Amino acid sequence: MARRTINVDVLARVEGEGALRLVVDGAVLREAELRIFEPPRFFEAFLRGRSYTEVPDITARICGICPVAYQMSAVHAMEDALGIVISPAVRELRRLLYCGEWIESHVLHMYMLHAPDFLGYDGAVEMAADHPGIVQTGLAIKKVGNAILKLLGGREIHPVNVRVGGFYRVPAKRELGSLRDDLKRALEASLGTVKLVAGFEFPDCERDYDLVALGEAGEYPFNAGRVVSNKGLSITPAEYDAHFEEYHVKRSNALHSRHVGAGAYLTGPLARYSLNAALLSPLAQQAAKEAGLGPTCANPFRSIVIRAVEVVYALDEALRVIDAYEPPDRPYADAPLRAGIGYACTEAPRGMLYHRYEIAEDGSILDAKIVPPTSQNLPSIEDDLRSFAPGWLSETNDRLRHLCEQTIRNHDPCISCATHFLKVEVVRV
Amino acid sequence: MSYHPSMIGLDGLAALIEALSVDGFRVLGPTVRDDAIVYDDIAGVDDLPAGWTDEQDGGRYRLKRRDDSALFGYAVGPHAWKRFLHPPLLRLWRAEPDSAGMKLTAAPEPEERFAFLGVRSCELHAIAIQDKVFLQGPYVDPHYKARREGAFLVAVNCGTAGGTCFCASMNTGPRATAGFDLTLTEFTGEFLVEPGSDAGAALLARLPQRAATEADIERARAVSERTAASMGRHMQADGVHDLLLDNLEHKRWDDVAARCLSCGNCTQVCPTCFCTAVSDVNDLSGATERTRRWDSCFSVDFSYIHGGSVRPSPRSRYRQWMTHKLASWVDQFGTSGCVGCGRCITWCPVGIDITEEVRAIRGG
Amino acid sequence: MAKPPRKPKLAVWKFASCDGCQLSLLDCEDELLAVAGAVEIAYFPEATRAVLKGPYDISLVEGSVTTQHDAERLLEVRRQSRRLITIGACATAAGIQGLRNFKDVREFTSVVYAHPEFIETLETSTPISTHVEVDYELRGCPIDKHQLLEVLTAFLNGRRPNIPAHSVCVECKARGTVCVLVRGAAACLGPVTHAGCGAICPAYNRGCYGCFGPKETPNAVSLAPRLVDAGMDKTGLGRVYRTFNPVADAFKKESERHGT
Amino acid sequence: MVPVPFRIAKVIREIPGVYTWHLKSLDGKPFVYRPGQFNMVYQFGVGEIPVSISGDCREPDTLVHTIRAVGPVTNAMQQLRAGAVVGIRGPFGRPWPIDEVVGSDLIFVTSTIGLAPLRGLIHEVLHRREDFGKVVVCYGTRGIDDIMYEADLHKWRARFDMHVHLTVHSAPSGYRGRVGGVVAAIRAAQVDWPSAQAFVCRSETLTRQAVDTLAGLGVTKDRVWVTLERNMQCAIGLCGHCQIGPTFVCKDGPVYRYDQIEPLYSVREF
Ligand SMILES: Cc1cc2nc3c(=O)[nH]c(=O)nc-3n(C[C@H](O)[C@H](O)[C@H](O)COP(=O)(O)OP(=O)(O)OC[C@H]3O[C@@H](n4cnc5c(N)ncnc54)[C@H](O)[C@@H]3O)c2cc1C
Ligand code: SF4
Ligand code: SF4
Ligand code: SF4
Repeated sequence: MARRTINVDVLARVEGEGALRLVVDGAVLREAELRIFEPPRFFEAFLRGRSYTEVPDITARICGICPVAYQMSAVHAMEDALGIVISPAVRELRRLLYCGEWIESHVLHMYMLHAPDFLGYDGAVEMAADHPGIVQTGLAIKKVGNAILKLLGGREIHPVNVRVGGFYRVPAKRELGSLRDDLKRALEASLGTVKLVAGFEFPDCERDYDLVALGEAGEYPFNAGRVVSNKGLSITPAEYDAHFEEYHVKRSNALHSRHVGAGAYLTGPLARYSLNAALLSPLAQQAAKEAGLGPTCANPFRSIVIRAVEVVYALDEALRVIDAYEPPDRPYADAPLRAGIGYACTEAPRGMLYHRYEIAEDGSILDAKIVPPTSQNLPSIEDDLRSFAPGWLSETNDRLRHLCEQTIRNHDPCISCATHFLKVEVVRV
Repeated sequence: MSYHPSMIGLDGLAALIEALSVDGFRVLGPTVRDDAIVYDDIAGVDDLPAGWTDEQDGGRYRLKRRDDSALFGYAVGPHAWKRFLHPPLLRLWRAEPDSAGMKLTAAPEPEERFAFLGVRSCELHAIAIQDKVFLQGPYVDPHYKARREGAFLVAVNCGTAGGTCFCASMNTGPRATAGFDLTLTEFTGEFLVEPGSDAGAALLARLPQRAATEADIERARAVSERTAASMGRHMQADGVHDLLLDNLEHKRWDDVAARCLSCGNCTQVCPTCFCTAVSDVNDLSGATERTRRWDSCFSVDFSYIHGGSVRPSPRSRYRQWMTHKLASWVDQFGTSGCVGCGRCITWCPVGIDITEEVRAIRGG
Repeated sequence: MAKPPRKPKLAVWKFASCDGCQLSLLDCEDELLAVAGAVEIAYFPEATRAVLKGPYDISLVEGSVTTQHDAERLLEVRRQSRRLITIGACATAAGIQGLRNFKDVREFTSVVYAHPEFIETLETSTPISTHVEVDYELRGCPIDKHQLLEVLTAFLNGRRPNIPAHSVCVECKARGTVCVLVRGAAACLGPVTHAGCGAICPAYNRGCYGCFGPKETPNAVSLAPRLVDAGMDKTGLGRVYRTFNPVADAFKKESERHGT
Repeated sequence: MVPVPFRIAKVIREIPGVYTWHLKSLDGKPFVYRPGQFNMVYQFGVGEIPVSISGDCREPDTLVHTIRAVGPVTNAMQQLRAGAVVGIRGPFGRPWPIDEVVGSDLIFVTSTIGLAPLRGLIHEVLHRREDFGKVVVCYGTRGIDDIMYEADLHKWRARFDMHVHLTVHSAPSGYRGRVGGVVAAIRAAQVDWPSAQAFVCRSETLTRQAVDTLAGLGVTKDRVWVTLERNMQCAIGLCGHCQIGPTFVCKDGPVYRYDQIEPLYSVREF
């Protein structure tokens, strides 16, 4: 077979702009390079000198798909730095807000971005022509996730209600209650989603990942826990920098991240699930079982099933929070300003999101470090390509290209997030 | 016909709210929300702002505790009753393409009837002014009419004047004289109730009460007198019509334009401002819906005609607002457009004060 | 009304941005399929792999220009587009990444990247209108999805979009919110900020932070002392106007007035 | 108030960018109005704008509007063909004061599209021709391609009982008609100035110029009638947009006696 170069100039159905370059020499894969050409936006640099109060609003703008994740990591890091203890009600409301984001983001990914791969369409709109019911169900569940974000956050994208210490305004019990019926309906529908995606055909591709997620929190992780791995890691977020490092690859606007001494690692649904499956609600566990998921999962193509299970969980959890909700006396907690360093990891839909801030005495930011899940996952995504693509080299260019795209989409990479990040592309030489 | 005043207690007030809702009214009244006294649905006496008062000044409003538990011991807040009679957003009609070309369906009017509890004298005058605008000209606004008809008004004579009130100088208060079904004057734990309509008298007859004495009536009069004497602001209103129209190029307009944000807050809080804009929104199925929303003469598009706005400068827009309120309104509707409620002063973010602006123009 | 013979082609383009504005289109859960029915989605990588060749009837452009490559790509987008509509603060006023315009980008690069020499970027983040002619600018960080639908239907129907340029206060009052500035709860940019969001922030008990950019005839100078009364200091004033719409004229001037 | 659907029966292209519609109500009801009144004309899905009624009020089965394409709505309307349906609300506003001018000489002063609001009045005057003295129309346009209602003008010029002074600002050489401004055409009119009544329909600045010319000839301002234009949304005095001081152009106007409106006219941005 001749040398082939396959370029996917613009990776579709991922958030942000990247490209893939595969260089195939006869039956050998020479190169598998994911290039992120999303231009850099320098968040860490211009956060310097801003007030700590502005950080949740500013970092939200790193990503329109998971702004809540940025707000959550930011406020927890600030609270860590300032010694602010949030009330249990605020903790619960933050879980609820995150549920909204997981639902919205996972459903967007499953139905609009990922399912078309399995069902053989270019996109959800094309898919809707043949399967209107599927797309409508997806949109209906997604809408409920957005309804949580809108009620609690003020709007779906870049919510305005999150502040260090809690919220600007907390909802009345009655307001939250208004979501209940829609959540119940969506929960019902989400069980159908699990069945639907569990029925897709998955290539038999397992890898021995170094899976990293929050864990040991006594709850399926959103905002709390230690950083743990399936290889025995267990550290606090404050120790993150000692165990993980970012490095810069040529021609990439995205930084990559590696586990010191161990190399590539993976965060996200696969990791979250494999490390915390027992903490899912009974209903979600049941759904996982029926979908054929074991206690752990190492096939990235099956991540869509885990997302579906996590949506069941998020809807279930949202209902639990709403039913138990009592408004706190104060919408937020505060503490006197002091200089300090704060760390936080929270679980964005795509994986773990690390923030570290150094704050001066007057509350201005001296230094910021943000490591988004996609940066952490990039090396593993490239490794996926390197280990799976050789088995597909007999496929046509189109099919190969599509399979590779799908391999990338498995991880729902968010290139917008990752830039403070790189470039991607594919070639057959 | 003349009606007889009575005295009721808190139980009587509770019975009043109860009776109104039994009669099918949606009872709206003052309640505390977001650190202010706003008008909203009232289920009972407990929803009323017991023991609260407000401090008001240009661009400033603060809720404060009183040292008693008066229910109506504050002046008017950010909301005016117009938000119910003349809602900020109203669907008018929907047009859909059909075989004949298009089918138009008017949006239905609500069937609920309002009962307003705690309407101040200035507000009664404001409602009367909007009645003139919407009901008594050559054209009637059916939307206002549907909401206004059958509304039951329970007035309260103010026992406290706010820091920005000047109803006394506009002859619109503080004592309610007309346009209500019932009026209350609050003493501690007790109210003098005076009917102003047959419906009011009939409702009063259903409440636990005792006959009012001369002394009660005298006490109520004293409340109003005390309030009148403590007005936070004064407007020298005589001749203001000619004063403004003769001074359309006064330099004060430039001065106020430098401060004015042209944000439109004054027009939105004013209980008499009535301007609206319509907008058509089509959905992708081809249907169009027309809505009407409060507009403001402070926006550039308000006076847009082909080629540009008639009033592009904030100066001309402020001048339009004030001369309309205090002067051309008189020509249009036979009454001033200002009832001295002070809202435009309090709720102007930069505290521009209509009484002060008049004083400045008068001053030379 | 006669139906156009073919469906207009819609393209969605991305420059430096967070994707939030284009996501607004996918967030139109109730209307998305109707939109897809009314237009041909010809280029929208976030939603579909399918790519139709230009020219496009309507192009929605998100993001600001921060690289030479993007500046060139934008010229091509303009050539291919009958109507070009910018969506959001990045495309309209440089966005948060426009903060680089006031700093040394090389220094920025070295803060974020180990190998600044790998990064190709321009010194500035610039709005789309700096580079090409724009037919309509939709405000917001992010845009409001109802406004996006309004702009799309307006262009499809050949009418003027109904997007008022007055203050956020007008929406705030319609919503029945008690003014946070006057009641002393927060410093609020509502009086100088362009409406469109529905006055969300005051309804959530905080001041508007200006994400829709300046309104028509804004008077930030007069508002400034009131923001100070409400607790903002001079550097805070400088910063608040230099956030999501840093190069919008009135905001830029006001921020500079406070010495930032 | 909900618009009533009317069907466009005929479209006449008057001059480039100006078109006249003949409209029929879908339910066949006659449309009763008086010259000088206007309608709110609504194009489905596009917008609603005020437009004067330009037809003959004695033919209430046909509603006539002449529209100049200047912006989004009027441009979209220009695309409509016979058979399309538009919405009509109206008639609104005060008509020309025809009964008040009985017995006088009448002079009409207007240019280009300004003839549209006057056309119905001229028709009515001709129907009641014996009620009036001399009738003179002074009509100016930029060039010979801007002359509207040519058929009407032709008929009017043929009548012995009225004078039409048509003047164009510039014309190709060989043009046999009058060339020059409207002011000169007014001066050329032969009416009894001390008692004549004038109807002026031009832009606000040009109106002032015409009024001054008429005043110089002896037509006092209480005998000059004008129409005004302001933003209108409800057209029934409830939305506030069309105010000029005390007056609502939609219900107190659009026709005004000049002496009554002059003080408002002269204030900048009022
Ligand atoms: C009483 C009256 C009679 C008129 N008679 C005629 C006539 O016979 N023939 C004719 O060609 N024109 C007439 N006009 C002018 C006509 O209404 C405007 O040219 C038209 O509104 C322009 O709309 P547009 O969208 O095409 O353009 P633009 O001027 O760009 O207008 C944009 C938008 O602004 C608004 N707008 C602009 N002007 C007005 C206005 N005056 N009132 C309300 N909204 C406005 C509309 O919403 C319009 O869609 C009349 C105006 C008035 C007030
Ligand atoms: S102008 Fe001001 S004081 Fe007068 S009624 Fe309106 S809001 Fe009240
Ligand atoms: S809260 Fe802000 S937006 Fe609302 S009225 Fe007050 S100043 Fe305006
Ligand atoms: S209130 Fe201001 S900051 Fe908040 S969403 Fe609206 S425009 Fe943006």
